Amino acid sequence: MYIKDAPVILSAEAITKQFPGVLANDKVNFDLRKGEVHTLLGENGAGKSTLMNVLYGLYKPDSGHIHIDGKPVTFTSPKDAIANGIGMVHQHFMLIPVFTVAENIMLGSETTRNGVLDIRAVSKQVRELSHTYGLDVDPDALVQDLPVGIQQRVEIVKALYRKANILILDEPTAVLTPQEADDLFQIIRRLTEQGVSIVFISHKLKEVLAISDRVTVMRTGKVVGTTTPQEVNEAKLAAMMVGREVILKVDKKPAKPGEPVLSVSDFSVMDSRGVEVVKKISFEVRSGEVLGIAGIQGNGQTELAEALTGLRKVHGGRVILNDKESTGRPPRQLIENGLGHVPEDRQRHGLVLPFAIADNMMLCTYYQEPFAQKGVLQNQAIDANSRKLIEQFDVRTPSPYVSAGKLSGGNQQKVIVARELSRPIRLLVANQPTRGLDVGSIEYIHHEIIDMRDKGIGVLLISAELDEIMALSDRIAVMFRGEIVATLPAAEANREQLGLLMAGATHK
Amino acid sequence: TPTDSKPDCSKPEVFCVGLVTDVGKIDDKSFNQSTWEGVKQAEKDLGAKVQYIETTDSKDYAKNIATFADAKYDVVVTVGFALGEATVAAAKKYPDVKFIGVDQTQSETIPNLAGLIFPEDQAGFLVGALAAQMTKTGKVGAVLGTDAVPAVWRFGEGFRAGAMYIKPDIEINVVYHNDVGFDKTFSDPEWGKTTAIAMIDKQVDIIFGAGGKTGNGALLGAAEKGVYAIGVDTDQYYTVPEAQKVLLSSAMKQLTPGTFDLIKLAKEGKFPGGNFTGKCGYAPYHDLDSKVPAEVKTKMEELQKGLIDGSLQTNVAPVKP
Amino acid sequence: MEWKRFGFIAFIIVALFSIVVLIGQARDPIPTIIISMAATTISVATPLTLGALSGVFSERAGVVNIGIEGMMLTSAFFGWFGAIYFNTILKFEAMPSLILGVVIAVLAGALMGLLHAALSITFKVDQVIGGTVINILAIGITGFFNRQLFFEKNSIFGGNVPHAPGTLPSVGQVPFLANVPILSNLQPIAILAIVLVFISTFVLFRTRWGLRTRAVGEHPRAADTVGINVSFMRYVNVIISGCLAGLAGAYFTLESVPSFEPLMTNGRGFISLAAMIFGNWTPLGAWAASLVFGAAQALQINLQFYRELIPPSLSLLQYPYIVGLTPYILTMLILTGIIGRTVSPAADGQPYEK
Amino acid sequence: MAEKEKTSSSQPRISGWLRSGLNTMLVPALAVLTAMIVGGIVIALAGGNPFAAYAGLIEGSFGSLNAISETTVWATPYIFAGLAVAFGFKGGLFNIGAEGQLAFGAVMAALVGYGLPLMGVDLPAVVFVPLTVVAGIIAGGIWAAIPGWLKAKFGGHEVINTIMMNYIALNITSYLLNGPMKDNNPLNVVARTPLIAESARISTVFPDYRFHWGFILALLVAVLIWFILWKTTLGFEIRTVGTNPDAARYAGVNVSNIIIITMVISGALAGMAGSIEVTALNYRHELGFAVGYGFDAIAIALLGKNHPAGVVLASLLFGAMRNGATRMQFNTQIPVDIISIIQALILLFVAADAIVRYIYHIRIQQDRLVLTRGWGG
Ligand SMILES: Nc1ncnc2c1ncn2[C@@H]1O[C@H](COP(=O)(O)OP(=O)(O)OP(=O)(O)O)[C@@H](O)[C@H]1O
Ligand SMILES: Nc1ncnc2c1ncn2[C@@H]1O[C@H](COP(=O)(O)OP(=O)(O)OP(=O)(O)O)[C@@H](O)[C@H]1O
Ligand SMILES: [Mg+2]
Ligand SMILES: [Mg+2]
Repeated sequence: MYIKDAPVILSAEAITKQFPGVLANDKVNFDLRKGEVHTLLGENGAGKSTLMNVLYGLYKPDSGHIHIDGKPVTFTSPKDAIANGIGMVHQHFMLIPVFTVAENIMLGSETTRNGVLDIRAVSKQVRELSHTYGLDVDPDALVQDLPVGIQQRVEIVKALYRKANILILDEPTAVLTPQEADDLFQIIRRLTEQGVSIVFISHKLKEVLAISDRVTVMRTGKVVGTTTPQEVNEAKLAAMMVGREVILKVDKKPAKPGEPVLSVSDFSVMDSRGVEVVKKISFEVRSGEVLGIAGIQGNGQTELAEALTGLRKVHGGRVILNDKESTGRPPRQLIENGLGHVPEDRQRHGLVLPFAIADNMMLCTYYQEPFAQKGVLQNQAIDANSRKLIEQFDVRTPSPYVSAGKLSGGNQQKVIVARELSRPIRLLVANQPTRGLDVGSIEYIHHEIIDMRDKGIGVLLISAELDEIMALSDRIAVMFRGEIVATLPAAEANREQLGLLMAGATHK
Repeated sequence: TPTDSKPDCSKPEVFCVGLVTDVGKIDDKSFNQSTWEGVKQAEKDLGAKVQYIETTDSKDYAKNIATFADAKYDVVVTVGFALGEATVAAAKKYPDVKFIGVDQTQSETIPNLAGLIFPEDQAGFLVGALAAQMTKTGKVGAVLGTDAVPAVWRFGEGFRAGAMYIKPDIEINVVYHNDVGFDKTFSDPEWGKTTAIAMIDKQVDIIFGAGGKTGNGALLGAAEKGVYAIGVDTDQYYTVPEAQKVLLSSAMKQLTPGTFDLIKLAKEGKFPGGNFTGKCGYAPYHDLDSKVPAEVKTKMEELQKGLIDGSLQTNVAPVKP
Repeated sequence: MEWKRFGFIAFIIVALFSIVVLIGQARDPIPTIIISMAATTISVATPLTLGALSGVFSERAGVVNIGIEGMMLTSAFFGWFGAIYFNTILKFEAMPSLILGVVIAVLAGALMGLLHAALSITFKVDQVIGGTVINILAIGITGFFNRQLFFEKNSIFGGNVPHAPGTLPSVGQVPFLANVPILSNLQPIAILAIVLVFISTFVLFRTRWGLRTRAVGEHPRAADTVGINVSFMRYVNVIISGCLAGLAGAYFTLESVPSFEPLMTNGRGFISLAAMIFGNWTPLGAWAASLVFGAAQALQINLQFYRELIPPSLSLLQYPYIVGLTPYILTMLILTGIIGRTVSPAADGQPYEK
Repeated sequence: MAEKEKTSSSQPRISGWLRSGLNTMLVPALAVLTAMIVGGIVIALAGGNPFAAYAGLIEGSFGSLNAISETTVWATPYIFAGLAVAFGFKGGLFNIGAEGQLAFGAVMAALVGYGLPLMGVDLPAVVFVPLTVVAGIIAGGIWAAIPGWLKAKFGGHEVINTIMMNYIALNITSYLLNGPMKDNNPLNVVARTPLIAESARISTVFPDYRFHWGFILALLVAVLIWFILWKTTLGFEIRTVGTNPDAARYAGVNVSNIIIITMVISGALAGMAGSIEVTALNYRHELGFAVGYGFDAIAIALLGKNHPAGVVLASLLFGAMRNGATRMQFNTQIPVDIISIIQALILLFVAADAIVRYIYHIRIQQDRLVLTRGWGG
């Protein structure tokens, strides 16, 4: 390929970045050639985003150098990076919802006429860019009204508007439907044809192999190596990432489903803006089985989980939990009916970070015996409970009186799981239970979930990770645009088929 | 004033005068300050050692008075009707100390306590009569502090009575500033001015402003609109120079001389117990002297004489009923 | 623009005026009543408008400013002090002294703004606490210096209360405007306040500065990633906020009445914040809301004139204490969102951490 | 690992508790010191003698038994009002309305205290005193419940609403004390209520000092508040809502109810400040009393780190400063406003503790106080 000989336009040498307690980048070397797609791969926390933030001027590296076109540069703010032709699309979009597309695009590089913002000139330029690169966006639309796929285009146009010839895309496909992802790849190809160089970050090995010219793998802050798709396959890449053979297969016996513990019929939920995002869905979870809900983020899963657990208003339909009418009941009543809930956002819902672990371990049952008697907290029982759970669930902490905020993400998640599973529950709603966790913690939590299932608890598993869904579920329901488009036994499901369903292809 | 040489007030040759305010401040450019100036005059003319304490909370009344009495001050001046009860109690507790209670009417006579009081209704009556004679539109107005303060009430209702005495069908706008916290009613010049201007917009052509800074604000409003103004307490020709060109007169209540006179009597050993009535009256016309017709001047003198000798009554209740 | 909100505001103002007209017409001609009410409304609204604009700039940039009250008070004092100092010590003419006084008031406001900015941006103090610090500090500082400078014998003024150089003259002094009813009463800061409403609208919604200001108030991280210096934007806007509060302070001592009183701002800073929220963080809305509060005060003053004319069925209106509750109750109703929801800038009140 | 931890857990906990207590108090103590130094500089700049001023302050607040007694008299309402604000903070609510709640509580306590005998109700002190105090508690609670309800129901921000409630309380109090509730003794000209019945009064502890049982009660209430906050499920709920309302909802706590309950208890404490002033000290309510307690209470709560013990200490400090101000002014004629400046500086240095940490090179990091979450709505 011609790329091999293309000139290096960006190179980072021996970049080191230390965070309190974490060496996020350890003498990292990275280079980018003109017109190539160079993928950065690595586990969570490997240091990819940190490296990109350094290249974009958001973080100042502790040591190391950056060269653009062979000339050394120092970035003190993104402004410098932008001036050097670098654009970045962040994993969480950096768009202002109440601004229009044009306003978002010009922000920071405004065009003015006699001191007045020249929206018309910007709109014109946006249309031209859209035309050149096939990025269709309406400059006058409000960003908050746009779907994520289009928002991402706005981000790309934003970078191109600043004349970026180096584009960093941090996990751009995580929030996209497969169709939107395909569109993105089209765009990436067109961009590289025009001479734009791209740094691409993704956890999805298949697309990495499809789109990349080169792949650099990072592990715990260091570069493990650089390769090309021609030299490797998925398994090899995974091994490079983790440093060992990866077996993400979960060992489990066949399920022995019993009576339904949760039945949901014609269930509808609105999102915060009043749009119906769960549309009259019906399903059942039986004791002793795991029902997995697969789907691309933003198809109503979050709202479904919140409504089922009493955190969001139910718009219509009916819920029976453990044989009791539970539609729209407050969390307290659902908890008492036997609901366990591992929430999607552990720091927002699951924990009170400044509180001690011991307190967090009884967060839902603080008012019940033995933790309280006649409204007075019983410290001994609280202490004993936390010590028991810390040991049982292997929470790594020096003491039960350390505040939960001081724990690592994995251990925080263990605190929640321990708390929820230690109660007499009949149904566990687990929403993204392993998001952001390391492999060891994932293995542990998967094991616990299967264990609960085998003890006769019904599990509703919601996850954006197809692998997790396939590994744990006994049945899989696919959600698309607020509806369950298919429910199939896990044994019959395969990735391709699920992927198609998640993207909106109708079943059979 | 530095404290280096603290006077020993217990010595007979050292004459000490202390002043305690109610919630007000010594620099209020009005009530408290006028009294304090009387004390300062005693410092100058009588060689008194003077000192003040500003009360920040009513629970300190007794303590603050006692601070002076315990230090063997010869005279303690307590300013404001709110200190009345605490002053009576202190007078009984410290018979050797002379107390002057400004604006405090005494119901019983305690030999070492003199209540310095003023017939504000008479002053108000006089300027009310003046206003009624000078108005061209037949509309006069008074912008006042809160009617919860008896002195203000007497000024305001005296004004009303005086105007009615001259012209029974006259339109009188009397507005008390009641709508804010008590401590604000005398220090809201902006409200005073706004209210005065609102009156003037309705053809009121003489404004009586009575109530500390609030009243001063009214005088300024009148000055701005070019209508006649009447001040209060002192001759405001000197305290609100911006209003000189429109200031017709002031309803005077002579706090500084009243306070000084009582201190002087105490020094001379002629201290009167009970109520001591200070002087009230109306101030000269100053710049507007030529605008006041001779018959009006005559009438004013006549009225003042009548009020002093008792042949003329204002019929104003001493406090708001 | 939000026509519903403006319609509602217009309705309240008309309603408040109507009450007075209905009661007062027995004595005064209707145009007289309306002109008088309008004049009161505008003059009461002036410091509120400026205070609300002050809030708009700070909060559009993401910094809650409940210190406006204290900023106003501080500026009212130092502006007044400045004017007297130039006039009596440096022997400037009255007019230049007053203008310099306004400048000093604005500078004092800017300094208070700087303090608030430092507390909330650099030290990341909870912004409401920071504002409270400013409010309490202002009471202490103004009370203390008022005493030291204007009362104590050893001060520069020698303990004699110096005469203030008067107030800023009204437009009525300009010959051909003298007879225009409401206009002739207007003074420079009142006019400036209205002009600033339009300038602020222009700056916030039409210029680069405004776009960036709103960006750091909505999503500071996004602004950061396009190279905007979030701290700088916030600092400058909070200082602008201080300047506007300073101008409001100047209104009290240099335009309204030539004197300073402890606590003379008397809660107007807080009412300004309510006006800002009522006006949905826009300058025009804040102005309209300030006029509502001005009309409420005009109602209260006028009802006292017409106390005898109030029909027995409305006897509650005879109590100034009760009528005086109008602005406060209105504010609380507004905050419930009864009058249409207001949306604060998304990052308002949150320190930005990289 | 668990084994090792168990053996060493009990002992280090006590010294750890002590050390954390000292650490907690370190910054506030240095903040007070710094504020005093800056205040002293201001005094000196204004031509006064800071040493004489502070000597007067100390003499006036602790120089004699009577001075100490007066300091407790001053500290009593501060403890209640400080607890009120601290309690709100614990529940994530900023109650600037203690001033209005206090005034309203005082008015209602006075009404019960003088009104019942007028209606012919004759109660023994054991019943009447608690009844009068409780009247103030209820009044303060109701006054705070309104902004609490507006917050829980509509998201109306409690800062603005409690300020508005202050003004409303002031207007209503002015109306009542000048009108229906005015002491109509012909000699009275002051806007105040009649005296409350003898049997509604809380007595002093020693005959010749104003040191009264209300102070002891304040200490007991501080202990009670500590118990509620840290030892009961209600306290757990309040702290959870105050720290992370989303997690509280997840845990099954009724967040709206807790917001209202927190405000009611906070207001009740402020109301109690008012009713104790009426029953134990003034025996009536008078207009113009209790100006500025609300703001002082905020400073006290923050200085006391929102902990009841800290609030008691901070109240004694503030009470001493206010009480000693008379002697300071008597000795030096320095304006009492300097006390307000020092208090504001204390608040400044406590809130912006980074300044103090910087000045004194303190490294121990403490969790930042985050109280406000925008304007809601
Ligand atoms: N601002 C920060 N402060 C402290 N630690 C940080 C900060 N940002 C990142 N880290 C830590 O640095 C390490 C690298 O994080 P980074 O975000 O670069 O990982 P990543 O490779 O992008 O992971 P992911 O796949 O989850 O996006 C992690 O351990 C993370 O916890
Ligand atoms: N100040 C911090 N202290 C400790 N951990 C942090 C801090 N900031 C971020 N982290 C952790 O670092 C990890 C990565 O943070 P980062 O902000 O880079 O997010 P990200 O998911 O990688 O986003 P992006 O990929 O868009 O940059 C997260 O797990 C986060 O919890
Ligand atoms: Mg990342
Ligand atoms: Mg990440």
